[in-house]
Amino acid sequence: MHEILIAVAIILLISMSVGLIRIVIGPTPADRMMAAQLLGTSGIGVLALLAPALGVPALMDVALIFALLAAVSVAAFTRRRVGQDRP
Amino acid sequence: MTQLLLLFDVVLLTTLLALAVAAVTSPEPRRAVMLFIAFGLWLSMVWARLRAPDVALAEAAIGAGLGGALMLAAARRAAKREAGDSTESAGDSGAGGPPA
Amino acid sequence: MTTTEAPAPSASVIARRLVSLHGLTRLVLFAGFWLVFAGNDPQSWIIGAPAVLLASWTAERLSRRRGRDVTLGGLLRYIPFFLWESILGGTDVAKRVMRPEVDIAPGLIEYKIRLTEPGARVFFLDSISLLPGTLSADYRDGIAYVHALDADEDLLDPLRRLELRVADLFGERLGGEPDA
Amino acid sequence: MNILLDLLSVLLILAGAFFFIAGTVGLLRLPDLFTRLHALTKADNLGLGLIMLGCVRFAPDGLYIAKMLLLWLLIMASGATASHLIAKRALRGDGEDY
Repeated sequence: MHEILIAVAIILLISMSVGLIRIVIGPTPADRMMAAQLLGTSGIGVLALLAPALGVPALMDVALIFALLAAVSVAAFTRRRVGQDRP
Repeated sequence: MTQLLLLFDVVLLTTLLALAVAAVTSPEPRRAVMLFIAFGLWLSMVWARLRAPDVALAEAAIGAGLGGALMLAAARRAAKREAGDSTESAGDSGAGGPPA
Repeated sequence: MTTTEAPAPSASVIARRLVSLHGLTRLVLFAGFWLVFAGNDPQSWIIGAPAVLLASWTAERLSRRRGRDVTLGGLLRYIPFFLWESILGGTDVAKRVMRPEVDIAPGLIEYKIRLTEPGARVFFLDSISLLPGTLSADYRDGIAYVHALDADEDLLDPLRRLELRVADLFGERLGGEPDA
Repeated sequence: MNILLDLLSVLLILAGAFFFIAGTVGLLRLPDLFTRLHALTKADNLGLGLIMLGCVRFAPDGLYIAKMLLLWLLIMASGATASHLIAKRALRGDGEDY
């Protein structure tokens, strides 16, 4: 049973790696940010699968931090330009 | 089980190395920061795979999260300064160095 | 609606609100979060109790005015609808993407929101993004700018239905004529 | 009975993986920022939900299940909000990074 979990985790990992291409090719910073967010979600999926497979339930806490990380980095990224800084 | 885990490790490590190389060789600072954030996530998963959730937590929160957000701000400022140099650095408080 | 900025509530007002029924629900909610995150360990409340209090205080501080709350019945009606719609949304995207030729005709449509409650509006905007084929792209002056994967489809009807659901969730009655 | 439950969770997890793959394919194939955001929010949230549902079978206690549920809700809320913010900045062109 745990073999299946790890196999699916490998599939997710490969899918994440392929998604990295979007970070490399862009074209806009927003596209890259988006890809980074996708990574966060898939990473949570991988951790959710690893937690029972490795027998470490605490991995769910790491997944929680991933979720917060995605929210924080997007918030830091989508800051609005303030009027006086406008070129 | 062990073979599958080995395969998992191989995929994880290959991508980790590729990410590190891509981040270091990236010419554009903001792209490098994004790659660094992704690298932090990946490294955090390596720690998770090694059954060290506490280290993984710290890596994700500090390495990727805080570090990423700060570096993003720094890269943004650098890009702004570069753009401002050609025209005029309006509203720049002049905290760092004389104008070129 | 925002003619004058409401003055920030003073500390005593916040303290009074915190012990009200509304604040109590919030306290219980945050305490539940702590229980889930930290596990069932009595010692964790040394950190947990101040954190929960601080979180409730911040939440009270940040909410400008007392809005309507989600009703329990509305929630029970909304959850199955939402789950079903998100399954449809996921399969829709997957189907369009997996075709040899990507099957999309993207476009931007405007939708005038009839909900008045700010919380309900935010909820509506977030729900739009999980509905099949739509994504809330912008919101200005009561008008939601919805990006559609297939702008040729009729999207006003699903949006209206969703808005009715959200109105039901918040126990709000929609006023005004529905229009595009 | 146990075998049936195992089968069910394997099916759920596989379905979740399928939606993650669909999200990645969408991220790479779709032509512009907005359409990619569609794939990101919908496919991924559904995929994660299915995987977590499949993992309920392996949960050591009830709190763990509650944690997964909260995590899923958090991801959906932050995903929908993040995509709205990204789309808004792109549409108005007033972000610091465009």
